[in-house]
Amino acid sequence: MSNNNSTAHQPSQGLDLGRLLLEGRAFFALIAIIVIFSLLSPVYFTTSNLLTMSSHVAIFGLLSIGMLLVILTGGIDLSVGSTLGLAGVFAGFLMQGVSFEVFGVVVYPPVWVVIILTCALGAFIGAVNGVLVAFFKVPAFVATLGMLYVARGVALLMTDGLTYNNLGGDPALGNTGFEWLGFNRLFGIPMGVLVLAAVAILCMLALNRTPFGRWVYSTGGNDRAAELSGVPVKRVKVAVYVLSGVCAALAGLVLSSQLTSAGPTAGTTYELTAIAGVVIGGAALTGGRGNVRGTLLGAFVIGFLSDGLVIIGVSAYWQTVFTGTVIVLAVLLNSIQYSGRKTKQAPSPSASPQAVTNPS
Amino acid sequence: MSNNNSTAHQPSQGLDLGRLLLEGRAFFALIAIIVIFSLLSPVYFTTSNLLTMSSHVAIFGLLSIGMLLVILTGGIDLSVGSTLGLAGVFAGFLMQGVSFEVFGVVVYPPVWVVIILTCALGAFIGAVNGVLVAFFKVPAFVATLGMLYVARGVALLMTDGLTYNNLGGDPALGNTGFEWLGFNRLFGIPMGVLVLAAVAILCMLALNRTPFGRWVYSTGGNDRAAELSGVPVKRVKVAVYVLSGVCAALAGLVLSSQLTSAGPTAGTTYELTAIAGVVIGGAALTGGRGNVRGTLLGAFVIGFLSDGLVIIGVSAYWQTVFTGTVIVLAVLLNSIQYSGRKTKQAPSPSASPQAVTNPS
Amino acid sequence: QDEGLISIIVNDASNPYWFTEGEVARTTAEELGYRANVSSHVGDTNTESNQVDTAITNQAKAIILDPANADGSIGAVRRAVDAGIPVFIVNAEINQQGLAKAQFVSNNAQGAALGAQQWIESIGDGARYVELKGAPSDNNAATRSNGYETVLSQYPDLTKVGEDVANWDRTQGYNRMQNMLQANPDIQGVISGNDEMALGAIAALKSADRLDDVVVGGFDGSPDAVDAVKAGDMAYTVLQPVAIFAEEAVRVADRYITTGETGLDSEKQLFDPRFIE
Amino acid sequence: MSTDQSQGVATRSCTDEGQIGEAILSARQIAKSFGNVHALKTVNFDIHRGQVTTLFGENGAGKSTLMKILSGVIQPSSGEILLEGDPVHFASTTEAQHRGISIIHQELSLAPNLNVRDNIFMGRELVGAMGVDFAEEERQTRLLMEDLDEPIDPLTPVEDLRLGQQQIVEIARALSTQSRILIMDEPTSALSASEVEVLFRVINDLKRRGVSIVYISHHLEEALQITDHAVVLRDGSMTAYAPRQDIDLEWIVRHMVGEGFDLGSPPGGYALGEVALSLQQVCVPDPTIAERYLVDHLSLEVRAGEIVCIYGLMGAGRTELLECAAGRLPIDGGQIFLEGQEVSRSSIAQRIEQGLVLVPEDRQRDGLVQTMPVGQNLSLASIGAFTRGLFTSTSREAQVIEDSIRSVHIKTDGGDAEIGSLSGGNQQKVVIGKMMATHPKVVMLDEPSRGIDIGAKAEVFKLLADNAQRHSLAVLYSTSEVGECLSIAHRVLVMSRGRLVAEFGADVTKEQIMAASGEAAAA
Ligand SMILES: Nc1ncnc2c1ncn2[C@@H]1O[C@H](COP(=O)(O)OP(=O)(O)OP(=O)(O)O)[C@@H](O)[C@H]1O
Ligand SMILES: Nc1ncnc2c1ncn2[C@@H]1O[C@H](COP(=O)(O)OP(=O)(O)OP(=O)(O)O)[C@@H](O)[C@H]1O
Ligand SMILES: [Mg+2]
Ligand SMILES: [Mg+2]
Repeated sequence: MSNNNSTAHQPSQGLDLGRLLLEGRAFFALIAIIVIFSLLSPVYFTTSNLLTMSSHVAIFGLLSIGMLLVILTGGIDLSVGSTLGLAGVFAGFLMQGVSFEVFGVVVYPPVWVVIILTCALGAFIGAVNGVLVAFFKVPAFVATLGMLYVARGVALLMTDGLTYNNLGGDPALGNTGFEWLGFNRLFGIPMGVLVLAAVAILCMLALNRTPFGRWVYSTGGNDRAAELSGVPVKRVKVAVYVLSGVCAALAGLVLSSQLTSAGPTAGTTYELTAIAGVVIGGAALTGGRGNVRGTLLGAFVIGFLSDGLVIIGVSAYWQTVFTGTVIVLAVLLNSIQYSGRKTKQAPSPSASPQAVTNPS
Repeated sequence: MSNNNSTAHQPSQGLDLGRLLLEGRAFFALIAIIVIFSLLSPVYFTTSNLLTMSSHVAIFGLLSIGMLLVILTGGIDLSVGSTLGLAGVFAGFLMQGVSFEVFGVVVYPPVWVVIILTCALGAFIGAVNGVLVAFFKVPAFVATLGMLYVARGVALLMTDGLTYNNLGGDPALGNTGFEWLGFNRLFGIPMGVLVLAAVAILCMLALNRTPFGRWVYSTGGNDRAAELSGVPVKRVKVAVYVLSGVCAALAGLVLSSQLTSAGPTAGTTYELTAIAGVVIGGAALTGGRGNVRGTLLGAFVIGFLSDGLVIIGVSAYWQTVFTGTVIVLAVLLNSIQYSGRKTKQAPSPSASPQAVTNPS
Repeated sequence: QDEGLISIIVNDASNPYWFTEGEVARTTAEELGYRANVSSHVGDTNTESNQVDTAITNQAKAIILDPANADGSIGAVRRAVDAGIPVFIVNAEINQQGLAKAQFVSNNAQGAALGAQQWIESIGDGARYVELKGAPSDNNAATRSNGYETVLSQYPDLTKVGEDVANWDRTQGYNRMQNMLQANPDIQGVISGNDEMALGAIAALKSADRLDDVVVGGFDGSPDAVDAVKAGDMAYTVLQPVAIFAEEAVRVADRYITTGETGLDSEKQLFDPRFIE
Repeated sequence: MSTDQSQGVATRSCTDEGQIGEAILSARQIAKSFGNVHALKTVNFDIHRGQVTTLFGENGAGKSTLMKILSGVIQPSSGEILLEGDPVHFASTTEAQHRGISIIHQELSLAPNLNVRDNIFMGRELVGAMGVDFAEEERQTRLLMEDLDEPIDPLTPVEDLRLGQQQIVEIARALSTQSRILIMDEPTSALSASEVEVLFRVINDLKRRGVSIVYISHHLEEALQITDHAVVLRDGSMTAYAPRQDIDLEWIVRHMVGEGFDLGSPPGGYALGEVALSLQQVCVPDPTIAERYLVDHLSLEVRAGEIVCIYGLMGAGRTELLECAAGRLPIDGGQIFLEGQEVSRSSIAQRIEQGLVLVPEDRQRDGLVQTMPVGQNLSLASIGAFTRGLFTSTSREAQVIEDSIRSVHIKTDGGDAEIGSLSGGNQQKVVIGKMMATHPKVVMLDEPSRGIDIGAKAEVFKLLADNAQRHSLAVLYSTSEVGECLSIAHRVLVMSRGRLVAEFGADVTKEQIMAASGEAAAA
């Protein structure tokens, strides 16, 4: 609950260093990582490397931000990894041209159409999750766990397990420019990073400056109270899963554009990394606490760590060990740091569960 | 939350058909699966096949039961898959003989020692999880997620990624009989299944007949209340993670004994399957609801389904899709079936977790 | 006519190489009048052993198995053999003779050696390079890496400045390559344990547009790689005669089922890889 | 009796009690602070052997904190506890229990997933040869339930019980520990008058058996019935002590709030407006029992500027009625009109939009968002008011918050304060303020006074009366305390088993109401 303060002051949020420090752990963890690796390797702290690492982070960052929205409402979305994979494959499928037997024609949608359709697919997957959770009261963990398998299976079925290559498109068909997302740079900044930045800023605005944001936080904090205050709780829940789906689809697009190929197994187990990012970023899995800045920090911590380990040539095995340790430490650090509040927060658990289960 | 009734009446539990039906879904799902596949394939419903499938279920069953204990207290254990792998490798390591440079001797512990030491390792891993969760207030999801990576990494480091084979041991060294667990049969029943049965019965007794069982359920139901009424909540939490770790270690032993080899990547993503089993079995991820019988049913549903799909030769991809769908349907079925109580249960997802994963 | 079932178990059908393996085996089996049933264990020995069990349950006439692990798969094979089902190993070997009726393995070591030589021809005998390795749990990863090593170590001016595990996977190949490019911008070559990782590396080099001055070598000869070689992105790839030995395995299995004889001189049949450049 | 004299009384209690030695458990110079909140400032407090010591005080006075310290839930920052003269230290509730001290917590502490029996023996399982001795536990549970004559089956899951019944279980658990000292922190907040009668009978039995009891309640008259010694706490320090004979209601109130008070009277001097809220033949079915209505073809009307009170026993169906009117529960039959427009089918949000709001019964569960600060809680229902286009305006929101904090007199250090740092009364005001901020035409309050002190109660009622008078707001509130019916209500409706059984004007007497509600019979 590091974000007590930051969430509490949502509206008055900004690049306020004081509060940034309050967010604590994620921030310090990142600094520590950058310093350590810069000492260990001269190339680590170079613009080009920072940019490369950022473009790796972009993928997880997008997933994490979507995940944050879901977690803020007290849910969880295990299907983002599979959605990423399916989205990539779907895009690849469209780039190869869609043939309508009936008319015997093959349609090659232009890239922007592909992008829109893919995001729509992500939204659809999210909507299914959301409806299961909000209307059929299926626990989020289960609903999205099921979707994790289904989406992955569908992706495999679509390509029969194979990978779509050369998504470059063909000038003759007017569907070129797909690799744009992955290769282009604006002011030397990779597109993926820009996409992440854009999404992050939009979410920040949405969470801090719009009624929707307030609805999300209140739904996560106490959905019954929110409902009685006129918050459309069910629709909010569906919305966050939809957004998470769209973010995953975007990540899928960026990734397959970077690889100029789309494989059905892409993104396996990314959901765990995404969740780790959100949690390191100080969000509470119980909902209602957390913010975009923290989540971004979390995503960068993980990304910069794993890339750093590769750069200084640590064995793949040690990489796994370190990642795990850092995840725990980052969160541990916080819970110690704030253990002073224990007493004060002790009552709340007792209050809520008891409260909610009182009938009448 | 189907188990409202059954958990509420834990003690008076028994082979009471009425309540068995109340458990509903998992039970019916299993029947449905058996019937359907028996119709599709003549070999499906044969003793030999049922036994084979059961011995496959044994692995997941063991993980699921450990997971159930953790979930009953409102936690979750993502590290069981990695623990399974590490346990197997550790056993393999011991079977290869431990050499003490200092004395220049190589010790070949007998099998029973190996088994005990391996279980101890599992217990240790669980203890670390438990302490992080209970004393340092690290959210269970995060603590065990970290452990997932660490344990896997250690396993890979121990074997340098390679696999220990011919764990058969050597009569000369008096450490034979390891494959016993995997190959032997008692009254024609595979050892793995018997181990599962034993563990299941022990857990059933522990949960329904001992104070410890009461403590587990009350901790999951409202840990603050439990603490105030003198339940040693923290120790209970540590205990369940330890038990989960031991179950995972046992699973690892059975598995590596079945394969007469131990690979460091064994058990990857098994945690999800284990959780799915528990959830299908009617346990609530918010804690306090669920029982061993349901969990076993859940494990069998998943195992019999996936084996059945292989037997009738459904493509691996469709298998994934089906698994996902069944998970959701099984739970959906329930939440519809009980939607009468919606009003009363709606809040619990949102609030109860607070009681359990509340950091700080 | 129904000659019975042949169970085909491959590693990972979502990898073009193993996909071809499975498909060829199935088509061959079907044209020989068998029912075929392809499943993939994705390198997990437990999944593999479950699939062997199901094959036993299905009273398969034979099992065509691409083992998940040279050691880890022995238990499963033994179980099948005990159940009286002939097992025919393809692609990778198992470290135990006399269990399987025959092992049709592509000669990974030799393939690696060939690859390494080809790689040197295209890059010259003095260069700084990095290596991408496959999943450690799969002993082909080690075999190939050693194969490279034996050849390349003979050229003192070749310096390996980095190596990393990318688990046969394209995305990881991409990320790892980008990182290693950062660590050593001046490399002239990449030698990869399989095509997927190589293709990932190529994507990374493209985005850093270094592809022109870096030589990338693959392994497996998967269709994607062949295209890449044609396009000039990849220097070469070592074609594993997967189609050939997959078919051969099924035909031998058929012979064994009908005549009770494999008609082979030795259990292990090595298939020599060739290039595509 | 004047304040300074009673202060004199107070001082005597601090000094002499110890020497007289009839105190079984006494707190000496106890202080407790949570961070910068000084909940208790050097309090001396004695529990008299075999008698009932009643603790009065406003919300946030520190009553629960003191009790938690005496029962080992929390440890004091300073000061000592004497058990029969010798100092003791309780590290946990279990230790306190071993020394014969047990407590009924203010906020229910039951495990909803377990049945009554398991809750009562939670942490104290009776272990026999075959593990836990369920038969014995069940037998004892039945006995307890008979004592409290509450026909609850020991095997029913607690979550299926009404709030009131849950509180009974809580009480039963405390009784089952056979303690010498029993602390009851607002045990009756959800009990019906008849259930309270039973509890008092039990308390008297306990006294006879020499058990010493501490009793805390905001129902002053009720408390006076059983108290032997009265102690008044006021923001963290003891302001007065006196034995039963020389205290009365007025005395207590004076020491609690410092000045006299009254719950107000029906605002007058203006003409009631049109019918604002009108319910026609409203029905709500029972979720559990088919063919049974919690609200049974009920019709009522409230006019603009009118204040109507619904009195009823626990379980009369008031909550269901109000929640149905607010749109939380689906309406099963009948219609709801707001200023002539039918709203029966519109969503909660739409009803709020049109000016029909509900202040729920259980503020923890339905009123407050614990993760949000006071300010955001206050503005939650009126986000639209400070949204321009897509975005919310921080300054406008600050204004809205500012206004409601002032208009409902919330004691807080600004909108950024944590909700948890407010005392019960102020939390309730936050919930009310949130709804008032939407400028409603009709406000419904379900037990607005539950668990808040008499001062806060008075303020709340005054607030309602003013709004009715000035903004001709229509007010409909439910209560379980007869006293509150006789305060600001123009009309009193009595509800029982989902129906309206009687209607009175402002001139009604307690007796009439009790008689109508069938409570007199029960009592
Ligand atoms: N969880 C429940 N299960 C079964 N019946 C219930 C439940 N909750 C309430 N009831 C029944 O519904 C009716 C209304 O209960 P409720 O407590 O809401 O009435 P009420 O008038 O609001 O009482 P109060 O507001 O004082 O708690 C009663 O008959 C009660 O027995
Ligand atoms: N855990 C806590 N953390 C911080 N402040 C607390 C905590 N518990 C109580 N307080 C504060 O201590 C003061 C006394 O609280 P307490 O609950 O004892 O009051 P009370 O007399 O019981 O009020 P009520 O009549 O509403 O129960 C209040 O200001 C409250 O906000
Ligand atoms: Mg209190
Ligand atoms: Mg009510």
